[in-house]
Amino acid sequence: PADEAPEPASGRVFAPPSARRLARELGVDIATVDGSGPGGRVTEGDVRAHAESGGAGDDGAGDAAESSGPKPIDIESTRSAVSKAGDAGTAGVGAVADD
Amino acid sequence: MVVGDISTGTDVAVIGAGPGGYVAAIRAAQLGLDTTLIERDAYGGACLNHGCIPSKAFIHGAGVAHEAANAEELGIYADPAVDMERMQRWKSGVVDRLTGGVEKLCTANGVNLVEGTATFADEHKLRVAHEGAGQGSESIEFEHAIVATGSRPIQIPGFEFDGERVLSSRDLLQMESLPDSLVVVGAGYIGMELSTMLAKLGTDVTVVEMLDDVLPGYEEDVQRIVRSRAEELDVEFHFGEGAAGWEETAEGGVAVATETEEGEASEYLADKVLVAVGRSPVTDTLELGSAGLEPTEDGFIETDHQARTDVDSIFAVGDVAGEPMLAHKASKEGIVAAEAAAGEPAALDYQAVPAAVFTEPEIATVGLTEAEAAEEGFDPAVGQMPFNASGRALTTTHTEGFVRVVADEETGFVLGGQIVGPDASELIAELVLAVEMGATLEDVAATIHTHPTLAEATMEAAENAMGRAIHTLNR
Amino acid sequence: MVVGDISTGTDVAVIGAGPGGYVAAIRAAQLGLDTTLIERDAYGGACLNHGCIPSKAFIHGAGVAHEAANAEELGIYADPAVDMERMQRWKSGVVDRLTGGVEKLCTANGVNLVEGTATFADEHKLRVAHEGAGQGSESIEFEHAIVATGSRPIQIPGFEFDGERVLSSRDLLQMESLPDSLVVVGAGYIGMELSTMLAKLGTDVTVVEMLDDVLPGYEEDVQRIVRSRAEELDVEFHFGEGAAGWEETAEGGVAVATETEEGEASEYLADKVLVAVGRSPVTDTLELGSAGLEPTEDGFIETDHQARTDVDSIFAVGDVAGEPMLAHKASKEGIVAAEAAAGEPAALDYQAVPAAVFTEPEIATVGLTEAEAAEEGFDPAVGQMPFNASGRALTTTHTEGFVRVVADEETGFVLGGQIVGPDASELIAELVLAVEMGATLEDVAATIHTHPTLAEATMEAAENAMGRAIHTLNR
Ligand SMILES: Cc1cc2nc3c(=O)[nH]c(=O)nc-3n(C[C@H](O)[C@H](O)[C@H](O)COP(=O)(O)OP(=O)(O)OC[C@H]3O[C@@H](n4cnc5c(N)ncnc54)[C@H](O)[C@@H]3O)c2cc1C
Ligand SMILES: Cc1cc2nc3c(=O)[nH]c(=O)nc-3n(C[C@H](O)[C@H](O)[C@H](O)COP(=O)(O)OP(=O)(O)OC[C@H]3O[C@@H](n4cnc5c(N)ncnc54)[C@H](O)[C@@H]3O)c2cc1C
Repeated sequence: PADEAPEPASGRVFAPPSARRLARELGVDIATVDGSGPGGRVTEGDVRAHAESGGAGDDGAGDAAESSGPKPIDIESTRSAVSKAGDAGTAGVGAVADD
Repeated sequence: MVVGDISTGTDVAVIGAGPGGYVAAIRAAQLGLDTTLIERDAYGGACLNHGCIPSKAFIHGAGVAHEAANAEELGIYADPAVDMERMQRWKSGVVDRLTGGVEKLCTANGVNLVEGTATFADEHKLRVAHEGAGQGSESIEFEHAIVATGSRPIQIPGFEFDGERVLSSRDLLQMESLPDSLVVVGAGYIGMELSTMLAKLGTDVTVVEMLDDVLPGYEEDVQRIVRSRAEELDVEFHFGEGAAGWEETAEGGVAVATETEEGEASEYLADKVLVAVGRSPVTDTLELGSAGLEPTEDGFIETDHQARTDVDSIFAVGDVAGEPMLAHKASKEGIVAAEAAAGEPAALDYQAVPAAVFTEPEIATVGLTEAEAAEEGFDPAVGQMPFNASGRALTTTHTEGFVRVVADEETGFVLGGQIVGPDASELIAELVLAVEMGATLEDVAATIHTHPTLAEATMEAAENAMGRAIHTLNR
Repeated sequence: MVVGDISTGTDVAVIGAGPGGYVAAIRAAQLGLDTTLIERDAYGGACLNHGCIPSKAFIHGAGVAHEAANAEELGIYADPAVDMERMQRWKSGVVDRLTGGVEKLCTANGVNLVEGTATFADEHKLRVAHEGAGQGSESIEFEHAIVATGSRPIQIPGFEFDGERVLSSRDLLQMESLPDSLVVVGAGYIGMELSTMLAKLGTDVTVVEMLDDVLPGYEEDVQRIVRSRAEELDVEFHFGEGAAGWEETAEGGVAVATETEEGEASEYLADKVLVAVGRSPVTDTLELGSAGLEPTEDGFIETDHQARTDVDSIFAVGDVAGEPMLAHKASKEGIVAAEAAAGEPAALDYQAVPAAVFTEPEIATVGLTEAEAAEEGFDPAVGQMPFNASGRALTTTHTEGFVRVVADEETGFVLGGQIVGPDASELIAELVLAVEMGATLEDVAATIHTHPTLAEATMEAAENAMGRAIHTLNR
């Protein structure tokens, strides 16, 4: 893409984790997004704008779409079979926080 | 718990309860997946039981004793006595508390816990063998499996671990008394952390390393600071020598034979020898082949940007999935694998994995060094602030080291940082966030840093890279 | 240096060489301005000579001795002896090194140094009186002046500082021996830092505070942790009592009389009394009126977003320019004033000024609390991680406290954070950067944090705010 923003030498995309996550959620290849931040940093807004302008699904999006979610399985869930003695309940914060 | 030859099913089966596996299991359960975590030994894996936590506990203890014993300059006179058996008991208490916590957190999140050794039957089925007589085995069918079987210490020929004379890091961290003297084979991060710790407690430490400096892979000025400090603690180094074998001495100690590449032989005497030459991934417990998987030449399981293996239903995370073999990398992969298994668009798209070495002083690094930045085509802008110009460092007497920030000259983006000095492991957090956020030097420099703190050095280093530091001279 | 009744000219005259003034002077000189820094006492101001640095040096020293003396749990047995005179000498060495460094940095950057007391003649002219016989005075004409005259301890009626029985923080930090017992008037951050430090060194400390808890302005759970810990160190608190007067006892100590609002009287005996009830800005050295300026009712000089006063040619920075009276706020204002004087578009446009209190445990805060966020119209998402669930904290035995992150529910933006616990002053740096960068909870949570570190608690707190923490239970 012919973006005016300086292309980082390594082709690396500079964007905060939240923008990267949003790109994945929207199926946008973040490498194709024009960054409006300093130095061409890609913001969440840039990702959203790119998606709205029809830029979704360039690539990379496929991974997310294809990745198999939990499918029903036909054998009985282990949940019932496995003892849950001492389960949950013990609130209080955290691993070792109950004292 | 289910015993006998029963078959059950689960959405996600996680194999191994180290920081890769237990984190994956908790996240998977949080995402509503029926999750089963199988561990054959101890919750928390190598990290909580034989690695990160016990080593840092002893390093802290050794630090307290050593600091007090060396504070005459401050007008503090102390001659601490150390009861190793008691320190060991304290360490075990810490470990028990954390591993107990892991178990509780798993249960509280609804993870099914199964004790035993898991092996693959096929791409959707595990067999779990329970130890002990009459415990039998069970089969678990899974939609997804996450392999998190970790790593174990590498043994070198002639140095089989016996827990008596030839110790692994695991053996050493279980010592009930201090050895008077120790030969350490390997000056990597585990060897250096343990050597420094023992030297502070009074053990005579001799380090033998095949390469020509400590901590291979770190920059020279970083290596130098840690090596010099260890030497000041009377650690003796022999570089360019490989451990060739050992013999028991008449006194019941060890005589460790070494050899240079040119064949020059030397011998070092000590009570015991610690072999810390690296760790190798654990795949031999798994019968990977039954699932259609095969480790790489290096023994790792290959994975993609979602920590997924070549077999769609199986993920691999942590030490078994490749370098860097670090607990926080394992946990990150565990989270991504769990989210991917739940159908979320997760990815290992972080910019950098930080690493810390708990020597004296500590080292912590993230992202690119100056040389790496140049290699990747950046024009590196580098700034540095030595701790001996830091007010906070001076008030603690710990003034060795520096903060270095590496950025891209054109855009100002922070690409990485190297910190050697007090609390480096904590200070790196700010730079990791900077790297992840795509922060610029200006962002770091303009952020107000509390006075007096060591963290100010990070701001100064950024300013220095921009030619406008206040507390150091700019070139 | 120019002495006698000579008149010279300079682009920027900076009055006062504390962290506000010396930083302003260095930056102004870096920007090519002819810069003159006038100081009547000591380079480094209150911070380096009588404040931040000496207090933190003693706090560190006290910490080393106390930690070693209380490490039986770790198997460390020590009974440190403390030589206060020697600790004092060490502290002075640290201070000298830093103040010498400030002087050198000024000179190296080309700042003209003038010793003396500056007063305004008019909006473009200062008179500098040199102390000592035959030193005369000089006039300095300036394009811009930056006032950085700082603050001094507040005296309360009946408690004039005499350096013998009635001490200011400055007096206390010059002690050559430890008082056996001390009454501390005021439980603000200076009073609490010094009380904790002295209690660790073995002084019997009694704190008298008019309000009903320590550290007014901090949240209740933060106050509680620090108060309880001080009580464990045997600090005795009397809240709701004001210091009414004192008398010398027969033994040469003090009897401090207090009164509640209801008129109930009490008396506390000790060797000495420290009055730490706040600091007031120093403007009376300046003849501000000659420049057409007047302090506010609170005694501060009012400034705008560039630290500029009502008189265009004059800036004011640091303690004299208003709350928070903190060194790093002073330095930030100094930099902005210098850049503005050089015609740069600088502004005090930071989001937040962090603050740290070096008690046990430490406190550090930045940005908004939950209540403040709600007041400002945000819907606060709050997450917390207690240090007693942190592996790193457990390996150091310091498990009191927590990291709390406050964010906006809708956008996820991190608005602030409160940390109570070990190394809080360092840990806050990451959250300050997060607040400045407009980072979201997701950004902090997704950033890999080194294991095992205290900084992981910040990540956990962010995850907790998002309902997906691993090591704490999510509500
Ligand atoms: C001395 C030392 C110090 C260290 N210090 C640090 C440090 O400071 N910071 C850091 O980040 N890292 C540190 N590490 C490295 C860290 O311990 C590892 O990176 C981390 O433990 C890897 O986690 P993991 O989940 O991949 O594997 P592991 O923690 O190794 O856990 C794997 C688990 O799988 C179980 N298992 C294996 N096979 C099977 C099977 N077939 N069925 C059931 N269970 C099985 C094992 O019993 C084990 O509990 C240190 C290591 C050592 C040895
Ligand atoms: C015990 C104690 C502990 C503290 N701890 C901390 C801490 O941990 N962190 C923190 O951020 N802050 C701390 N502070 C506060 C900190 O010291 C001040 O916020 C800081 O020093 C303010 O800097 P400044 O430049 O505004 O003024 P100052 O540092 O007060 O400097 C003002 C200078 O101006 C000089 N001066 C005054 N009038 C004239 C004149 N007419 N002509 C010439 N020179 C003049 C004075 O001699 C002085 O050197 C502490 C303070 C105290 C007392």
